[in-house]
Amino acid sequence: MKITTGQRLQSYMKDPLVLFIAVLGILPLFSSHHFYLQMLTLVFLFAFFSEAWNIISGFGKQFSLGHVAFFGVGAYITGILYSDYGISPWIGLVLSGAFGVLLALLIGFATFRLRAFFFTLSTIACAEALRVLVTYWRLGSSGLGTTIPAVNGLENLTFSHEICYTYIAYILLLVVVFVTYRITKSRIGYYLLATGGDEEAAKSLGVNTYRIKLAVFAISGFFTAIGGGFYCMYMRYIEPSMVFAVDFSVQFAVFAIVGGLGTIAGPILGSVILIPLSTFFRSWIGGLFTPIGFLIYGIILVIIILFLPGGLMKGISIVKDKIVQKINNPQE
Amino acid sequence: MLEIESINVYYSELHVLKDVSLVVNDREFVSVIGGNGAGKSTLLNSIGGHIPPKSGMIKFRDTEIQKAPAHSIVGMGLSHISGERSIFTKMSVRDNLLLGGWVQKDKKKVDAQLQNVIGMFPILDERKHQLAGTLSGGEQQMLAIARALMAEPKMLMLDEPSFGLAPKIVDEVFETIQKINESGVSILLVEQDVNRSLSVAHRAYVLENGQVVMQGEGKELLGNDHIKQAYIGM
Amino acid sequence: MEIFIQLIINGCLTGTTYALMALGLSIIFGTLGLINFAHGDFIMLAMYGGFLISLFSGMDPYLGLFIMLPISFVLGVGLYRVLFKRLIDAPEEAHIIATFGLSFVFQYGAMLLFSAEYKSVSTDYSADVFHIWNQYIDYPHIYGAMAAVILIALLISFLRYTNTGRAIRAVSEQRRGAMMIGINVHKIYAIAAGIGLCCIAVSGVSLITFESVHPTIGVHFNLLCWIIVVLGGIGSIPGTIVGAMIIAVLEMLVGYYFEPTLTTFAYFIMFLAILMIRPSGIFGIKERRA
Amino acid sequence: MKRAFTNYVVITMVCLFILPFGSFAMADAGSKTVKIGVILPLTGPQAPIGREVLRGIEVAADMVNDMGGIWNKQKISLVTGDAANSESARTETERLITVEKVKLLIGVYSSSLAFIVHPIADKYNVVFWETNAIADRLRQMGHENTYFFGPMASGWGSQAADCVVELIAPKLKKDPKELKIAVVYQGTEWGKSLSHDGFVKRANELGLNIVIDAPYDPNTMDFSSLILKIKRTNPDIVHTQNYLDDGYRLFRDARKNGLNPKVWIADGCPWAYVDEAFQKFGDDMNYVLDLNQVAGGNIWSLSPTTQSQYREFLDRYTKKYNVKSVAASSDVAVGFTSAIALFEHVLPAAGSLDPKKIAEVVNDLSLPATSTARPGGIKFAPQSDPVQAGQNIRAGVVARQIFNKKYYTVWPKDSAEIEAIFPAPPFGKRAFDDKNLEMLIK
Repeated sequence: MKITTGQRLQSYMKDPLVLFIAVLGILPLFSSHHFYLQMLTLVFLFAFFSEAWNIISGFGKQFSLGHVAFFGVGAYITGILYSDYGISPWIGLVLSGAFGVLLALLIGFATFRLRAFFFTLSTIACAEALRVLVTYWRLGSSGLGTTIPAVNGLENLTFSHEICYTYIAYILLLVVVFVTYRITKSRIGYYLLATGGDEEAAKSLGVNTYRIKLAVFAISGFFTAIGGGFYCMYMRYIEPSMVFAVDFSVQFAVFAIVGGLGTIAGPILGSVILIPLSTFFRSWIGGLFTPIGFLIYGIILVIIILFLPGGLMKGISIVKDKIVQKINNPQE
Repeated sequence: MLEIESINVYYSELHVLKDVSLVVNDREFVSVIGGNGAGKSTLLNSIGGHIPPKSGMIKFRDTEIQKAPAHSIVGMGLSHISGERSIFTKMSVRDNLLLGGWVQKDKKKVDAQLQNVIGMFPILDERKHQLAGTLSGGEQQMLAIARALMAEPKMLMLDEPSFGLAPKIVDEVFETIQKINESGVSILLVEQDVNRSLSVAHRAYVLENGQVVMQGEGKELLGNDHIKQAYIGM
Repeated sequence: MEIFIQLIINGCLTGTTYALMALGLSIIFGTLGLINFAHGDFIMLAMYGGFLISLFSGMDPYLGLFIMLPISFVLGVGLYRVLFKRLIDAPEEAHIIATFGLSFVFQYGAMLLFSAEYKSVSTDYSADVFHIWNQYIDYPHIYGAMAAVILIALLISFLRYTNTGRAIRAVSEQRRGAMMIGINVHKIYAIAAGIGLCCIAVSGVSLITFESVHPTIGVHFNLLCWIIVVLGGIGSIPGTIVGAMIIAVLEMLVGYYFEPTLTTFAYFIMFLAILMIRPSGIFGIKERRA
Repeated sequence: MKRAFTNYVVITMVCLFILPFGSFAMADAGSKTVKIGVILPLTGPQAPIGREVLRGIEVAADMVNDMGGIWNKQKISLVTGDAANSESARTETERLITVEKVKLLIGVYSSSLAFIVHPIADKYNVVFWETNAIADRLRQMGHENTYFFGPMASGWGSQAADCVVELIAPKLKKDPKELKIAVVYQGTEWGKSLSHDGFVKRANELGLNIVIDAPYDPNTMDFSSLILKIKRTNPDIVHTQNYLDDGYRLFRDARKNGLNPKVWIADGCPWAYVDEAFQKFGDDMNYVLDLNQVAGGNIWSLSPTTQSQYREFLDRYTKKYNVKSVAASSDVAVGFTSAIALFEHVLPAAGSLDPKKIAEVVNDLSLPATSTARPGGIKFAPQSDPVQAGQNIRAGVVARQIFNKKYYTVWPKDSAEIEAIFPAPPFGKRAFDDKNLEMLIK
């Protein structure tokens, strides 16, 4: 039986991803400086967020820029429970996830009827409204910012060595990649893709698109909130304007889109490339001319979007096709 | 007036028109018939400059237009009325008509042509200030035709003008098209209603799977057995 | 009662400022369908433009418009040719991320050019307050409102009574239909982008008479303008004005009668509520985009 | 199998190639230099002030280097890190410490960022010389090698309340308890700790009459509603805390809505951009009372060496950054005074960047108010102090009244340059002749 090129490509598309993630997993062991470890932690963490965002916004094409709402809520629940009530962050993380789900259902209920960009904008509005509300609430209580006491120990999710955080972030990433993979291979995944492709058509096929979107949004919110809780324990200090900044949502989106929207590897690739790049640009010139780096970063973003609409994954697959072609027909 | 020489048109990977050649002479009424997905609309879109052909040549009044952008083709005197009517529903009937004269830079000529066209379609005169979206289906089709006439075209391409209209109104539409043709404008008509379109056309082409399989005079094709079987259902 | 009237007056004046800010966005989004997340940064640049003109020539910023408007128009056309043209057919997320990148470029570019300091312009009327029946109205806002009214009147009559204006409306409704009557869509888009930037220039100039400018000021404007445009209904200039007024007056009333920290909260919630009832905004018509 | 291999190579190359990117970020400084890390927000919304502080530190380093450097003619070389937001604050601090191997950090100006940056410096046992983060809790986090050169929020706010009692009430010829005080501040960590936890708390202890305690959302474009709310209470004194643009808007809207308090206190506001404020408000800026940590105008009260040093700083600053006038932009001065105190009084005596040696020097440090252009003087609380560990306990604030683009210190009494003039006339009638001012100068 002849295997078509498409099938063959598909069959080994999976493999490099696995290897890629595995290589990422070993990298921390070879990092000479804590600085690199930390960068890797951020790479993993943001790949995780971006991946969680990608489930609903990439596969389901429900472009949310309000994911920071889950992030902030997760950070605050874990942070406040631990710092004010001494409840272990592990419990906090679970509760964060639960609240993430609840919040996703609430926001989804309110906004999923809106079409395309209106949905995006209303998710931002939700996140911003939450930021103001949390500020108001914290102003009335003990203090706006919440600091996490440093008591090292696994039960406190506080470690003296950076590598522990790096690997927790890595495990989070593995979990979300696995879940995403399972979703895409499940019936929900097919329905989701159909909904993202053409919602009316999906509806006419009897898919309850509303429920599918809600369910997937909840999964996405769940992970983002847990990540927010971890972020809080990692930074050890949170403030409403910090953890509810819409910039976070935009970053999740940027990594996924630059990497390749609606692919599993895309968000990982995006953050693997963009986080070190922006770190590099931040320290490149330094001093009063630091902005030059970001100027270039912005130009790079625009160029990638303009000339590589499918993101880097698309670029890789083009390069790969060319290589495959060369190998298949060396005489050409 | 219009000469098409073996054009090939693709929708990304899909080969829609294969070596299609077609001629419309001065003042001629030509119909293109064919089943769903035969590539009829694509043909018009390709001539109109919306989907440029990958190969082949399109010549309009001795100028090659296969690479010209859609808007310049209208300026040359070839107007296109698409199947979706594409009138501006949020603008008044009058604004729609005035915009039809966009390619005409002389304002006086536009006004004269407006009077002309309104004379042809008295119903539009009554509804001048109404939003185009509030017109009935037939009126909208009339507006689309009238708007195309505002550009004073030498040739008109129509894509399924009868689509979704009541039979009585379809008659009116066809009468109008014939009148336009008699006034000296060449017509290229794409139509599902094979019976009607063949009976009014001077000549006709039959398109199947993106290829011209038959051509001839309208009346002659109407008597063809293959056509009868495939399209008229007799 | 006096205070209530003062609040409404202030709300309306701020509302015209908001409307002015959102107008450019309304035109660019309404016509090109471009989701411009760098809109606030465009305003920031326009404010710097007004600042530079008054710095170097000592002119009133409003007079500087005679220089700025042509430049803005050309910039708009250029920006369309270089960037927007490639974006309009791309999916929405590409618009958002590309214009986000653009806002990076603008912000950090401005930071390099102008440092991060706050800059402002002083005019003869900066300090003047108009005092009538116990109500206070300041001149910079009055002039801003006048500029807004003139601009809106010009825009509406341009869109209604000129051929190019009609073509802009036509293109924004039915791109394909416009092509079929021989309109060069890209040319019209470029003109619309130019006009949008001109509106932004006017709003920037009007803002610089009573606001300080710094490189990251656009971030606040961006979301506000988007909320206004969507609340009013896309592509509808009256909608944009009404949306701006609603938000400004609401801010005033909530700030006074309720809680100054919750002003933005109030309008976000109202925005969501209105969208729940009217998913296309107040003046929005359910439309289908080709 | 060959094809799969190319895939692996492409992807892993990308990922391995990218990682070491950060390392060639900084040019390697020569061996004859003392590397000092500066971590400040240099991009993003806090950049306006972060960059000012950096300029001050740069001038301080230049001055030390031009005088021959420290320790055997070693030059100070500054390595900057950009703390634009929480992640970058963390990674950049980590980079400065682990990659650039700096042993001493100066920064970070914002309290919110300090909460993230200080623990990292502490983890690596690196000395952190904090220029101006004020939140009280920072002192109580148990970081042994963190020193706070600027004042602490609660102390700052309470000094403002003292100023009301000692300076303003007598000037207004009223019993302090009769004065109606409106308190407005940003709903941020900084605003809350300064105004609510500092000023209001102390004012309540003193029995002052706070008529309104109003935090606000700094993103508001128009503060008319808040101003009208304040106006209704008809306050004698308006105590404000704010950042730059909300500060300007608040003042603008007060003026436009006819709120005319007898005293407008700008407490901890970066009104230091006084040129900018006069550009906007003209003479109406006169009479504003600015409470801040830097003394700009009263250098005459300093020791001669400190005076000439400060003058040199002003001179260098205007030249280096091509600024027209300085008028003691207070954040540049904050950067400068903090850095020069470190370079002049701490490092030479310590002989190295060893935290223990620095701790010894800092503990013994006791300098009078005349030795620094900052109000107060220099003496640090021992690290065993539970509340103010590492705090410069002499750091204080001064009240300066603004007249015609200049600051004149009016409080505390012993460093006052002029007698304060209150009540302020209503807006529009605030023009003030320089001649009258000369008569006031003591």
